[in-house]
Amino acid sequence: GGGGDTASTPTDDGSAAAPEITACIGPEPETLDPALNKSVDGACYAVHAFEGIYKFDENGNTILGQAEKVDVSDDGLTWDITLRDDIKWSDGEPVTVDDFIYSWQRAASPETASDYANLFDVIEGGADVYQGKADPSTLGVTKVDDTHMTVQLAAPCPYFDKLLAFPIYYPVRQDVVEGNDSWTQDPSTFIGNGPMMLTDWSHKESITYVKNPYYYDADKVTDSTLKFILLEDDNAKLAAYDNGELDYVFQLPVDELDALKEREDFGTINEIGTYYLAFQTEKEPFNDPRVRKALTLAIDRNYIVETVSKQGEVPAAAIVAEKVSEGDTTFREVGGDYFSTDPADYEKNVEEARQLLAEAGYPNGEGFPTFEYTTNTATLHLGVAEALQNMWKEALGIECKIAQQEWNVFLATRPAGTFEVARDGWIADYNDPLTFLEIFKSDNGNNNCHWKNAEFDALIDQAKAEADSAKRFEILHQAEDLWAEEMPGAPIYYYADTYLKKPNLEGYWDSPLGYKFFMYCTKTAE
Amino acid sequence: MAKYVCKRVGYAILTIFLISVITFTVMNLIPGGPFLSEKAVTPATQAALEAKYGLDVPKPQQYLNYMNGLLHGDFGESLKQKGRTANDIIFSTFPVSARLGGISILVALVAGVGLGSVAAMCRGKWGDQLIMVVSTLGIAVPSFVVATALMKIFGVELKWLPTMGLSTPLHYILPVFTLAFYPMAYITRLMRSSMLDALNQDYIRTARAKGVSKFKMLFKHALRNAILPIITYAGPLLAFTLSGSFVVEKIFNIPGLGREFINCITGRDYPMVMSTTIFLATFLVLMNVIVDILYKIVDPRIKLR
Amino acid sequence: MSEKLLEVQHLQQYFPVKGRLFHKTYVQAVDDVNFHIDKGETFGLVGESGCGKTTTGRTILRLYEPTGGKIIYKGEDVTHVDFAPYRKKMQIVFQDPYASLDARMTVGDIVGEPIDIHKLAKSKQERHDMILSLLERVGLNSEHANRYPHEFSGGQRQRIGIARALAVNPEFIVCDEPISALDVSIQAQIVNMFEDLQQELGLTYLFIAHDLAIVKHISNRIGVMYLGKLVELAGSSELYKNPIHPYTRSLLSAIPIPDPKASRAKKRIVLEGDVPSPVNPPSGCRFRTRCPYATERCAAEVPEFKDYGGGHYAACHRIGEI
Amino acid sequence: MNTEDTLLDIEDLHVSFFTPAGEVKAVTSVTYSMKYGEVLGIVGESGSGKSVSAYSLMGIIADPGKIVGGTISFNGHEHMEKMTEKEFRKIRGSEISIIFQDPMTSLNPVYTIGNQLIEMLRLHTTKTKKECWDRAVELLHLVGMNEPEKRMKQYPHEFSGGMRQRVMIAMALACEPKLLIADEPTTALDVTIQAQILELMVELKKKINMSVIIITHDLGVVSDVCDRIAVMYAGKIVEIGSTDDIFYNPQHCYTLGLLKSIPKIHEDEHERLIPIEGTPVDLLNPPAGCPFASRCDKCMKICLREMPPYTEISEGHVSACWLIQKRQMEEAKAEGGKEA
Amino acid sequence: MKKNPLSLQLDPDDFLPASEDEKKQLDIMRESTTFWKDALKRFSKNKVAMVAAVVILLVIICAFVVPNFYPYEYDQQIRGSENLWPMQYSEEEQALIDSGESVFPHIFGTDKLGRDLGIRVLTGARVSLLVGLIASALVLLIGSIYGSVAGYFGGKVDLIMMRIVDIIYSIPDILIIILLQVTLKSPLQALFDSSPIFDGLNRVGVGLISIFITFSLLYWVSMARIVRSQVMTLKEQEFVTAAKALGASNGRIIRKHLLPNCIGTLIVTATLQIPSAIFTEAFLSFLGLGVAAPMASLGSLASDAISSINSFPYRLFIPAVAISIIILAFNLFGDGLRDAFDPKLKK
Ligand SMILES: Nc1ncnc2c1ncn2[C@@H]1O[C@H](COP(=O)(O)OP(=O)(O)OP(=O)(O)O)[C@@H](O)[C@H]1O
Ligand SMILES: Nc1ncnc2c1ncn2[C@@H]1O[C@H](COP(=O)(O)OP(=O)(O)OP(=O)(O)O)[C@@H](O)[C@H]1O
Ligand SMILES: [Mg+2]
Ligand SMILES: [Mg+2]
Repeated sequence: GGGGDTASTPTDDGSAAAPEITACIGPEPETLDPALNKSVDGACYAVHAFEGIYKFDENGNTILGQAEKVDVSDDGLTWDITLRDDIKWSDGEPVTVDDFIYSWQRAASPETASDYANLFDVIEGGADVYQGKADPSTLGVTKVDDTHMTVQLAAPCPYFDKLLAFPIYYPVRQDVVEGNDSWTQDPSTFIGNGPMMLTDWSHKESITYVKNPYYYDADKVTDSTLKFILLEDDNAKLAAYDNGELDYVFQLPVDELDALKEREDFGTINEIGTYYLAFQTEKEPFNDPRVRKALTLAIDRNYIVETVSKQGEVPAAAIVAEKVSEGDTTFREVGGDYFSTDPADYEKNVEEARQLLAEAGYPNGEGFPTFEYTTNTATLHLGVAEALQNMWKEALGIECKIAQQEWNVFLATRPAGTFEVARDGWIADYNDPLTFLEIFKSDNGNNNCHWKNAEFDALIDQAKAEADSAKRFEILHQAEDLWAEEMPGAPIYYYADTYLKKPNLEGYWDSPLGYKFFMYCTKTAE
Repeated sequence: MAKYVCKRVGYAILTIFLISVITFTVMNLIPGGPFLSEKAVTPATQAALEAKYGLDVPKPQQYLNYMNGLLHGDFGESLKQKGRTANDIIFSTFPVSARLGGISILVALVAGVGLGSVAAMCRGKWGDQLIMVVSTLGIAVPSFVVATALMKIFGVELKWLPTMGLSTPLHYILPVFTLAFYPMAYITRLMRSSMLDALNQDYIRTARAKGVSKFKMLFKHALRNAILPIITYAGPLLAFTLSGSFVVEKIFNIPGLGREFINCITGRDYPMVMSTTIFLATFLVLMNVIVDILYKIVDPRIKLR
Repeated sequence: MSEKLLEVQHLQQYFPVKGRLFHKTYVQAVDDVNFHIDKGETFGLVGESGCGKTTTGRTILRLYEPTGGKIIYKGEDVTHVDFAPYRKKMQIVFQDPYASLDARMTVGDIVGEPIDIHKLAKSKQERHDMILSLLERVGLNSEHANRYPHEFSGGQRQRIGIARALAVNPEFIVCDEPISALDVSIQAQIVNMFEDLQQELGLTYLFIAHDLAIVKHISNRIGVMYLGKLVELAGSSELYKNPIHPYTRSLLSAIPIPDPKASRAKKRIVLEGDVPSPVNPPSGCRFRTRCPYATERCAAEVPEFKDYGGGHYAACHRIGEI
Repeated sequence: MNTEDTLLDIEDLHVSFFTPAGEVKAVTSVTYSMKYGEVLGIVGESGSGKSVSAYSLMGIIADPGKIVGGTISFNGHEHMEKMTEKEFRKIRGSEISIIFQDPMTSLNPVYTIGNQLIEMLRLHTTKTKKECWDRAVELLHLVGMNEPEKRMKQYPHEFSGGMRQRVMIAMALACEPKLLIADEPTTALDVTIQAQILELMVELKKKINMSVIIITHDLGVVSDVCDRIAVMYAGKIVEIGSTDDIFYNPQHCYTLGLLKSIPKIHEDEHERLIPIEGTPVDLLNPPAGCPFASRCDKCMKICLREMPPYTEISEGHVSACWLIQKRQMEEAKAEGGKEA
Repeated sequence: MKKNPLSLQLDPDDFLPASEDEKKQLDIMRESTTFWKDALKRFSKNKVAMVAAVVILLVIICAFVVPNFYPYEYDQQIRGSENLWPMQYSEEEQALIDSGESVFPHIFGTDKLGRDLGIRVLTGARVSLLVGLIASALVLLIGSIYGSVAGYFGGKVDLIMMRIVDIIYSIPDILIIILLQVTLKSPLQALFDSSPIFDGLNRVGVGLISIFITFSLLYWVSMARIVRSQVMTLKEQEFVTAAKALGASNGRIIRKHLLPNCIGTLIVTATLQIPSAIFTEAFLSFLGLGVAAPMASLGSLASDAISSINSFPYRLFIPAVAISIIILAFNLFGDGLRDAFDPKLKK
């Protein structure tokens, strides 16, 4: 460009010069509506187009986003939020407190039917709202003035800032959203307050973003057009990347990883998530903790991680994932492992497992019924299943059959409890141990192990009400100890994911929740 | 003819009605549901969703509601792709699949008919044997292997061809080849055998006695008589191919109906399952009617009954 | 006169064909045909291709359900009764010996099929013996039983067809152009065989052919058909010497004579035009469109099929005038 | 032989089919010639090589078949047996035409009559489409088709057998060929239509003065249209001569048997037919001697061993039968005896 | 015309009448062969088909006999031997070899869990062959019976039967397969466990049986269509009328006359059905209906290997080649059979 370009808008100017960035972080999302989103890739699209009170920085920490200032009361129950005064929607309208309140009420309302509406139960009245017992207007959020609001929590929530950075807490625009289910479909109604804005959504092909010129930090935002290619097939992704059609590709074919790991453009994201096996604890013989423990101990996690899953996962010896933080350190660091995952100790674990099994009445696996290991049909899970099958047979002398189920059938099977042992996993909604432990509460819908323990339930409730952070963590550790004692599920590994990124793409980062940030990327000529 | 078409349409409507009933029943019998995900939904949300999409009424009522909408041209709203209607999805994806499928069928027909005729012409010679081996391979190698191998060779290794989307004519080459390979092979085999039959007929001898050239004999006199089995095969094939192939669309990232069809079933997107099934069934039945009429056009001896 | 074995009265066979919209039309393949066949005699049926000879034969055997008229066998009306028992008494020999034999069955099985169907043999051995004796009867030998039809010549195939028909010990056989597909040098063999069998077994034939020379040779009486109707019926030499229907006359004159001098001397009556469609036959006399003697009356009235003396029947308005 | 008015000369023609089962010697040592304007009848039973010998004149023998010996010259073309497909194509339809046995299947069912007639014209003439159309209509008229304009647009299945055969004839005559081969032109038709077609052919032959080969196994058909008749048996011509020679002075036992087996329609009293007993020979393993020997009631020892030589009985009447030899020998003996 | 001069060396004895016996000698028919013998003879002359037959025999031996003697098990995970290329040895194995012991080579390499691909391909071929043959046979059986009944009776019967075919054709098969997957397995297992009568079936495995049931329910329709159209033309033929005239029942006509005459079409369609059965099996296994892991079929080996095509192309290549060989052999064999069974091609 030359001096005469002054008349053109920043976007025009930018897109003309900067090369397009193409990335694939997943297939077609179900929706781009931040309130309805339930997938990690969907959240990625949301963090580019929207911004909450808080946002994530390069290190995965929450920093202030749309807010200028947030004050928390001493009892941790009242959050006082002041918005920035230079925040605008992508059509130039200012973002106000009303927008936030409307959006939260909308997201919490059962009418909207958001899967994550339960994240509002930390706010006073939130639980009643999403259960349809109270009107959304009763949600404990009050407007003070146009840039100022207070949030009343039901119980102290040390991780509320993290929730506020979660897509369901992002603001949407009442005038385009209300009464229009398809507002996300059209760039002219898909108005966000994030660093970028949508220019095109070609279903099953691509989602295209460009810089939002009204974003307060627009100067730093990339001038490149950001095109998310919606590829489904792992091989196709890799081919497109190697072909030069993609600059970034997330989730690589597992079986190619050995070769890909050697490459310079290879990267790993360690996520806050745990891959575990759910035992149907109501069924014989899995109602016996000794059996569950024996099966858990007989698993050679290092083998699975190194030869089957290969993405750089970490062998897991507890349910709460490795990266969950506890103050400045991590929850895992404090709590420690419940058994050793050192390859050298595997034999010892197996020995213990045999003993436990014998105690449970199945010496050398004799008399142990042939059981079914249920998994959904995917190469990775099948590989894990086959490895487990072999391990249990070799280590404990027990037979298991692998039952593969179609995805949706599998989804129905686990909560229904019509299985014996099933593959399971949990990715954190927010960076706190509660997200993992809560699912094992008796009445939790995600308690696929159908494990019922009053003591555990009580501990969780207690932790939820505890304002003091240190005490709260202690209670949570107690709960996890109890969990490990009973071992309703067998942790296998903490999730990790892999990607390839072209070396000339700079400024990319990701967070442990799996969010990927491209808005500050620059692409230099190769 | 008019009567014939009326009759066929009548049966078609009946068939489609039965298909819709059975599909609805089976769809509701199988486990899983549209709102299931790895994270369990709360009962309140579940109820809200069901109410929103009209799944809270008894099943027969749901069916009636759906059919009522259908009669008014409304295929319903997708449960999975938030904010999109089935009409929207079908009518935006079908043209993509149809274009790709149409080109593929054309390629398959032209190549298959040509190769099959040539093979019949030089029956027993090496040309024939080569064509037969290639066509058997076409039947033996599944499309996912063909697609992946092509993508690897021409996309990744040689970098000659793009591997995703359909934005330029160049983009069409790999998916078209993948889609056309199997039907081409099948048509080649069919064509060869029916061509052999046709070439044995007396009127071919007449044509030879007239002094007609080999080319004209094959492609004017024999072809039109030999093409009937191909038309029979091509009818349903056309319906299936135009409506998209899951494998090819997934591998080459083509936003077609084939993917929608499979995805809506695995996602239990009930209105979409019903809509795509009814759409495809209609298409299929229509194709069969067209095939029968084509028969008559190709072979004037055939009477439509 | 000897007893009547079979009689057909006003036999009618219409095949539905789809016409234009909502309008059913019929092929009037056989229309109002009357004749009877005496026990032990051979009744010849001649006529142009497509005039309904085969249909008549097959309708008598109830291979088509007659749409009208009566079939009386040995005095019993068998038009609508269960025909299964009569299949043992009435049989058929087909025109095309190859097409009528299942190419994938051995000759033994083909001849044995009626034995199996009607359970005529009590044991395997008996079945085998029966098959062999049948083959012998038609001039084939036991070695032929294991072969397949394609290994035989036309004449031999026709013999197989005859053996199959004889397997049930029938009284009456419809011979539907049994020699038309055969070579001239073989035709005489088969005709002789039919005659021999008739003498040995006392069979009655309905002998269909379009070759008048052969029909005259084998038949006692002959019926001439034209477009679904019987136009003339008489004793065979009477018919040859004294044809009274114009169609019969032209038919007789058209027979090529294997004698150059005679054929040079002969005057052919060459008919104009082609046989009209049986879907909408001409009004009145069906032959009038090709008849050199047709008058207005022929178009208006259907000529009656009546006796002109000595069992010589004909249907023409102008008999006596021409 | 006078070459000037000789249209066709076939010398020692051999045609074989090389089938998986072995070599089928369909035509062995066929020799005959034809003059311009002559009508030759070829009779003989089914499978005796009548069609194959005629097809070889046009180079349209079906696939495993080949001319394995002999020469053919026709209308100034020498060595037709060595012609390429391309050269043949020019002759087919224009100089030699053929009418096939089965009119039901010989017309292409999916094209109109007009289309097929015009194709023939366009292949061998330089006429425009319009001219071709007119000529085709004229041809249909010539073969006695009513409403030829309308017929042009109809399909073969809408025609009766006789009409189709007339179309075939029209097509064959389209380019006024020198030689018309009629391969059993009336076998599939019934007598009254057969009479029409034969009448038509004789008439047309006179009109455009062409030579005709009529192939049939019906002696009745040849008796009134042919000038000369060749009798074939098992791939060989066993007797050839003028029509009167064949009918009134037959020499070969097969010819005799054929004539005898036909029912005499004039005779009143019922006489038993006299068939030729036995079955035709298998051309895969033809016998060494006379092929008819096994069916011949006058069979002699030599007949089983050796093929009889061709003997000329009178001008143009040639036959191959050991009986002739025997008779001549006996005559010679008698004469010799007399002399002695 | 040439004429032979009368040779004077003729022996008068030659002109004596020949005896009947002498004549008879000429009259011998070709050696007596039965239809089957004849077909066999023709088949054995067809070189391509014979090669195909030998290949099929070899494949069957490889799939059913060789695994019993193979030094590895299909589910044997050899630690340390993961991801070996064909004929490659792991370090441990190399050490063993160096120390003088013999180690059976991994002819086709190993997979990611260290299982020998050679034995997996062999057992996979067994599954695929079983599925391909039995499923095709079932499809053949059901399709031909259904199609011939519809085609033979025609009219209303045909109309209704063909509408049913249309319906089966149009209803998404995945729906039905999922339904079968969830409903079939446990009742079948319970049934098989209930009585020793089902021992044989139990050995085949619930998975395979449910595959066969699926095929019997869903995949016979195109076969039915083909047979129907064939029967519709056949039933007009004279020999069918002949059988009717003899008093043959409809069932007999279908069984004895119509179906045997479709044999060429049936063979060809059935051989074409084999590849689709093999791939459908892989697809069904993917939906959870089929042989249970760690057992594999060629189809599932191939489709699993797709994800590692860059690193381990041989894993895709080997089963794909195996499938191609099997299918090629069966098709060429089928073509040969069709030709051999067709009496019209005799000449
Ligand atoms: N099943 C049928 N359906 C409809 N029309 C038929 C049927 N069978 C015969 N016809 C028609 O009935 C008429 C008489 O046919 P039929 O076969 O009886 O004649 P035909 O005298 O035996 O002739 P040919 O000498 O050719 O055997 C013909 O026009 C024929 O087309
Ligand atoms: N395509 C072929 N393949 C093998 N043999 C053949 C072929 N065509 C003809 N023949 C054989 O050649 C011989 C002569 O056949 P041709 O057709 O000339 O007989 P024809 O005298 O015309 O008999 P018809 O009166 O039946 O027409 C027969 O024995 C036949 O079997
Ligand atoms: Mg008839
Ligand atoms: Mg012939």
